[in-house]
Amino acid sequence: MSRISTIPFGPQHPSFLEPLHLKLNLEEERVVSVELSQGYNHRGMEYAMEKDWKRDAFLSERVCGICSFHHGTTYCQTIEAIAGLQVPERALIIRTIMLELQRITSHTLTLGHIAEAVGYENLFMQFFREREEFMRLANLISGNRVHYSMNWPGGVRRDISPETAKELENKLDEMLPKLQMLDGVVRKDSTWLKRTKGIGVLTKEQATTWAVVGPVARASGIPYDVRLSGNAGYHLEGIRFEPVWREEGDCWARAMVRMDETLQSVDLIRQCLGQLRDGPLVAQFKGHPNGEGFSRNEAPRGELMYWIRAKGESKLDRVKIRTPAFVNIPPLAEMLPGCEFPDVPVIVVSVDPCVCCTDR
Amino acid sequence: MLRSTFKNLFSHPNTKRYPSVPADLPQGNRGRVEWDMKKCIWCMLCQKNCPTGAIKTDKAGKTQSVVRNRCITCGRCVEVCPTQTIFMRQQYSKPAMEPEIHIYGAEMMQWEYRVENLPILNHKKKV
Amino acid sequence: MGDLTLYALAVFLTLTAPLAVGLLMGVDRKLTARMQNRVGPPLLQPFYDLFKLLGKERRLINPSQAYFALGYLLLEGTSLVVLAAQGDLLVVFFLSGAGSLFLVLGAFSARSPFSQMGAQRELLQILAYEPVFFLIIVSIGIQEHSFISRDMSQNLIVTLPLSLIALVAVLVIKLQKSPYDIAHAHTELVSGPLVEYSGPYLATVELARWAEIAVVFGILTLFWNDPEPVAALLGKMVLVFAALFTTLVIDNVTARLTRRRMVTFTLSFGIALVAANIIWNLYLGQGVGI
Amino acid sequence: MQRARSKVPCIDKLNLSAPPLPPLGIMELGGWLLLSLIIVPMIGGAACLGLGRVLRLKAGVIVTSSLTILLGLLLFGYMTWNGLASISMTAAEVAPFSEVMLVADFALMLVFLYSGYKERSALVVLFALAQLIPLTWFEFVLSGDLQEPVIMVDFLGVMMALITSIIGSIICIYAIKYMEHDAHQPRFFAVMLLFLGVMNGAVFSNDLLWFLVFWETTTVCSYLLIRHEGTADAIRSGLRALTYTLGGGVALVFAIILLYHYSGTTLLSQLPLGNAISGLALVPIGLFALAAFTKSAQLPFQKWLLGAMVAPTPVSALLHSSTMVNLGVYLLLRLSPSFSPIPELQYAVGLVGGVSFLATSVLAIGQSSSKKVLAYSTIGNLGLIVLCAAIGTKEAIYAGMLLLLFHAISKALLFMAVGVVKHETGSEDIEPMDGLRDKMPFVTFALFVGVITLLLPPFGMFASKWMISEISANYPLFAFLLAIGFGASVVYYGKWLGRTFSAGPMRARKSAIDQPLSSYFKWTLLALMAGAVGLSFLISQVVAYLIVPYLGPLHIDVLFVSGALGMFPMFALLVVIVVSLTALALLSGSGKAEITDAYTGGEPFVFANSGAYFFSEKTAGKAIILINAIAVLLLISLFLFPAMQEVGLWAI
Amino acid sequence: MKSPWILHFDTGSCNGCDLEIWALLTPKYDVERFGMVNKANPKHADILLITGPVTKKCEERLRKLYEQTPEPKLVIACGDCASTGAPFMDCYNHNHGVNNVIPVDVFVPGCACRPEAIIDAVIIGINKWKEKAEAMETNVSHEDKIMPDDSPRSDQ
Ligand code: SF4
Ligand code: SF4
Ligand code: SF4
Ligand code: SF4
Ligand code: SF4
Ligand code: SF4
Ligand code: SF4
Ligand code: SF4
Repeated sequence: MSRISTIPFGPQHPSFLEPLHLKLNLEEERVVSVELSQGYNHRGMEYAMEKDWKRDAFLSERVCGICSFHHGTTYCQTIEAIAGLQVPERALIIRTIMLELQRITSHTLTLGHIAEAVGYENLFMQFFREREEFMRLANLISGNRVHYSMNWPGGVRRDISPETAKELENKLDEMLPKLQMLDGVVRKDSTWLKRTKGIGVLTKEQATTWAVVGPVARASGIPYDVRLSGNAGYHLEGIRFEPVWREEGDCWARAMVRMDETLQSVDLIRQCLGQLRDGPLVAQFKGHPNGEGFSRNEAPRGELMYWIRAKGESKLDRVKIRTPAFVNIPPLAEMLPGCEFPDVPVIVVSVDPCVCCTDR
Repeated sequence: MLRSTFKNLFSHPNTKRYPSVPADLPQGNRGRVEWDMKKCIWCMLCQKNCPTGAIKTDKAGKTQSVVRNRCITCGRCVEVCPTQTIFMRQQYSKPAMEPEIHIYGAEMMQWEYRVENLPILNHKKKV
Repeated sequence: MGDLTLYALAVFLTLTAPLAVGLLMGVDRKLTARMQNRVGPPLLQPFYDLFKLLGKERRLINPSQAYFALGYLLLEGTSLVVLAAQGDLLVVFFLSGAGSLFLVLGAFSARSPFSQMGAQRELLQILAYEPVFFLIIVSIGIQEHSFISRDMSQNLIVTLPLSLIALVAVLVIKLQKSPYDIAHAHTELVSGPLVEYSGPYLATVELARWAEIAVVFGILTLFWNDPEPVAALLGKMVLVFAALFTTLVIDNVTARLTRRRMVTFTLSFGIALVAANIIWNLYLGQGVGI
Repeated sequence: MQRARSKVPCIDKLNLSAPPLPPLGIMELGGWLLLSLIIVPMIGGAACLGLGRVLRLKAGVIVTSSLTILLGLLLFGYMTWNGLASISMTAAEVAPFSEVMLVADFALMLVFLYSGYKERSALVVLFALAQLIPLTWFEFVLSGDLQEPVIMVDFLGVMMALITSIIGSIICIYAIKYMEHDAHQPRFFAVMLLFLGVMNGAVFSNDLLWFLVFWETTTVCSYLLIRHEGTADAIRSGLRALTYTLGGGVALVFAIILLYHYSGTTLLSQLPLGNAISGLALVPIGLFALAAFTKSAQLPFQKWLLGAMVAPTPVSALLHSSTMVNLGVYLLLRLSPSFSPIPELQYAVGLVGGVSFLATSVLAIGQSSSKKVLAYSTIGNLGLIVLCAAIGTKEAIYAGMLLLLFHAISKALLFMAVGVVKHETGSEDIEPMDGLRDKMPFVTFALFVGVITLLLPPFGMFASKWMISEISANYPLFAFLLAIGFGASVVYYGKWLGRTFSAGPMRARKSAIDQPLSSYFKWTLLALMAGAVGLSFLISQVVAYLIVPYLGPLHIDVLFVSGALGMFPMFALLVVIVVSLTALALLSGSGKAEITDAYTGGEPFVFANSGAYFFSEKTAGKAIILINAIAVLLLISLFLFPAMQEVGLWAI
Repeated sequence: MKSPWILHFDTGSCNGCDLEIWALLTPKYDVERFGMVNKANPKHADILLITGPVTKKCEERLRKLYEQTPEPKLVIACGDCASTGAPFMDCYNHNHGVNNVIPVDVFVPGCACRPEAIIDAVIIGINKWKEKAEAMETNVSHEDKIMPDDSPRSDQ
């Protein structure tokens, strides 16, 4: 007689922020198979984005509230690609600062989220406490906490004033030791390691087969980072970084990659602040884009791509968004079977399947 | 972790005790848009550019209205307004029992608001 | 003390102990918050919760849930009565264990995934802490030559230090603290056995849980005895706070571990501690022989 | 007939003062009661075999069962009324039967030989021969004394007889419905009823040779009942049971012969006290214990009882609660004064019991068949009784007797409830019992009563568990075995019971109620439920009338919770709980509550759950091998110590 | 009411408001000061914090969660999209606000709504809670049935 229990996870569940439904077939507490169902979050955004390309600078941010700026930036980059716009250097730098700032808030969120999933409430609180500091910085620079609404095809709409830059720099100096303390915990804490090390392993082969991106790929031994080849400000002079990657491919490695990238982002923002020189903020552009364009960026969860076909009017012909979570979610079907039930939220959260951008 | 736990225990909590202390709104916070009605030239640019259709410019009735629950504080209207009629306040708009529409009239001293049957609420039928 | 005073004391203790635990839970939440650098709820928050729940609508999946909840409360209450009347510790233990079984049955009686999952884990917790708890009581019995709590006279904290440590391990599970808050694991099972309880029934279960914890704390207080009543009371209180504080610190510096680890660790660690203590007292130390 | 008063070893040891002699004449009635308790079920059984037609068979079973119950009660009433501690009959009085017994003995051996031959089981043939040859020799050596009390019953015997006669008879009545469609009804009921008589015979026998005959007859009966269904599985299990218990029989034969050799007696009442013998004289005691272990399916002999689960459920109920397995622990309780004063034997026997309790409790967690769970639980509880017998103090025997009594009632109830489920749904697995409360509320309630009376305070079983725990403070080693066992038994019963109670929203329940329960099932279940709960209420009476007459007054009284406020009776707690539960339920009016769905994260979801078993069959298999090895070592030590003592290697 | 327990459900939001709700639980805002705890279970919840414009697929789920929450209960629509669906106004697959599916008690503006605004909303809601609790006492059914699918709100 079969000893299979079927347990629902989501769409509303304490460890998932977003509506995602996992139907877990468990034998005892071991996952036998999993059925993933999505689409709870499908609003029809790509269609809505066809309505008016100017509005999309704001609408594209609403694809996702965690890496909104990455979406906005990638959208603008695509339009810029279509229209052949040259973005001023200052705008590039500001974009990069904001991208990295958002990466920090996103990574600390994910790390806190994993901590919550393993039942380490205190660690969760600590991550979110530090995250709030960065949220405040973003608020200070852009005026908003979540959707910065700073982008515009051709550049940015808000400047970083010298005072703000100073404050940002001071704050980063203040935050670095705190982040390093958390880094120590993520690296060494024994109960945390027990719950994350060796859990949910995605081997390099599997990672290649499933073509995962972002920290998930980098934790499985694939040092793939679009920032190296992307078109945001990372190629500018004076900005240097090496992609962070690890071999293990387990939950701990994914957490560790994010932790290291957080520290790296702090460093990158500092580099950018050093490169912040006077100049125009936005390249002026009249008329409507016409033609096809493609652009990508390294969002906190990996490679984000926009492809747009415009037809020289305010309406766009087609907008296609390929989000990182779109490729990162499917491997769950291979990672979850065989694991223990309590590890399910940990694995799922460590992959960080954002539904809102996948469903759009 | 043990060390930081004890440190936390004996240090002052990180909490900002809102509402006992005012909200922590940084300089340049995009709170809510408001109109300084004396300057408006009724060019309708704000209504046209608002990405969410929050603004309704009534040229005949000489009023500007904004649905607070539609505005995403993108600041686009502030940007496009040729006369700087629109400006952004630091204070965010407050929650209420119904979605609020704030109406600014040329003759009014201050904005006043009334709650209206939002057209968007019946939007569903159109789709 | 006269009979009447004793009766009054027993009744008083039975009624106030769960309330005291409620207060302790408030302290617990406050301290946890402070350890997490937060302000935390008011001290009386557990009571606010309780009263709010009492005022809510009654909802059930089926009536047996309510009966089991009541059974849980009554058994834990009876257990507390026996303890307050300074009765037999084994009876206290068995009654309290029966109460936990009723909680499990109540959780099982709702056909709900998380509730049943939680019930199974609750059983596992019982498997983990019950033997240790039992042995702690046996070790007290061996030491004092009696299981009647009235007869306790020594400072057990001196003679049974290892049992005391084992009791903290039991307390971690009973207080639903990580690393062993397996059954109520919020991020996995929402709230485990309690998922399907709501409103007044949840309040009942919560009250029963306070009584259950009161029993553990009650037994904890037996570890401190002093002929001087004031000193005894003070010592007992310090003991309770120290134990609570220890569990809180443990809670805040650990992640939740898995069920297998819980069973193997608690059983082996707890039993080994108690066994070491008994062996030391009976055979190795200058302790009392039987 | 002549009156006689026996010496009960325990009573001797515990210095019980002798009650006054009853007036002449009354004893005769007692003797007849004893004999009829043995013979009536047998005649009833024989009659059943003759009665072909179903209707008359039914009547026959009911009449015999009722008569047996009546006789059992009469015996108890008779002894209590007259204040007798025991009744006995000498060999001279029962002389006509002696020849019958002798014939029966050899007939049995031949039956065994034949079965062994037919089933191609060398082991059975070997065991049969190993009994036949020494016994034949022994019959020549033995010189019987006609004044020996061959039949004797004291209150331990009375309690056993009550269990057998009342619970056994109820099971037989229950079986009428259960075996309704069976092809071999007459044979089945004949053996069932015979079993009752034989069981009574065994507990009444004082002469070990008589005891042996009855003992071996129970083996035959159980063999026949287990293989009743005739499937390959049934035959295999039957043969296994036969092999194991027959092996125990060999031990018993040698035990009797050696006992006669070393102590010069074949009477149970004259078993030597432990502190009076040493060296090889202890070997027969060890052999008795070995025999008892096989009968009570203690480790490492548990396998036959688990296999016996293929038998129809009434058979399981009978074997587990009122006959067969009880015989083993009965023997150990009688034997207790002979080995408990010797620490080595005490620990060896006690550990077998304790390890059995621990191991079966843990193993039961991994079982998905309800009957297997019950079987493990039986072995575990018998293990507790063995532990009590090993400890051997007055309190321990007291606890053991209480345990025996209450376990029999609750276990019969549980088996019968499971039987009803099997009868109605065709399955006895735990998983399909999910939501049983919707389909069979009454049976679920019976299961619930069975489990809580077996497990929880303040019911009868609890009193004895409590007592064992109290005693275990003097035996810390045993306390460790108990600790995990208690925890584990809560787990396996909890998850089973939980499964039956699992129910969806009440509003979906309308159509689910089954056809009404057969009255045979209903009333037998009800009777046992009433018994389990009622006797828990009346536990002080049970102690006063059944146990104190055997053991004498006790120093400690576990029926009362004592505290600073003095004592308050345990069952008062029960009353308080029941009353306040109903009162509160009425007050709060759970009927008013709105019925909702289960929480499934908002998703419309069909929820399937299966229980947790925590370890796989494979792990369990490995564990069993290990545990059996430990048990075998313990058994060896039973004989090793006396042998070493004999040659002077060990001082006891 | 000093112990509002919350349930948060994302019905198609962009995560922006969801994270602001989470931020509420963390040290900086720490709503446990008011006894607010994220119970994430409708059976325990008093306040439903709903984000997102309620996509078609989430509609039924939201209704179910709402039904499972025992009275008295409050619904707070967090963010612009939960209030009016505005940020996604041209998307085809949603209901343009929570109040088109279940009755909403408090609307929080902002995209994303600030944590402070949610605290304000809870404070407003608690006043309404008292009314509801009283209504429940006197057995006057107060919005206890879910509105029919397509009925416009007429009580504006
Ligand atoms: S297009 Fe795809 S996602 Fe959309 S409804 Fe059809 S099958 Fe479903
Ligand atoms: S392109 Fe076709 S499928 Fe897609 S939204 Fe338009 S009509 Fe629907
Ligand atoms: S969507 Fe892109 S990645 Fe996927 S198959 Fe098409 S081209 Fe390849
Ligand atoms: S690649 Fe496209 S067609 Fe294939 S499964 Fe995915 S969505 Fe469907
Ligand atoms: S993966 Fe998608 S939802 Fe997640 S943060 Fe990135 S864009 Fe947002
Ligand atoms: S700030 Fe943006 S959303 Fe708000 S009214 Fe202005 S343009 Fe519209
Ligand atoms: S854009 Fe400015 S000037 Fe034009 S209508 Fe709007 S408020 Fe008036
Ligand atoms: S209101 Fe804005 S930030 Fe909030 S969920 Fe909706 S789109 Fe996201």
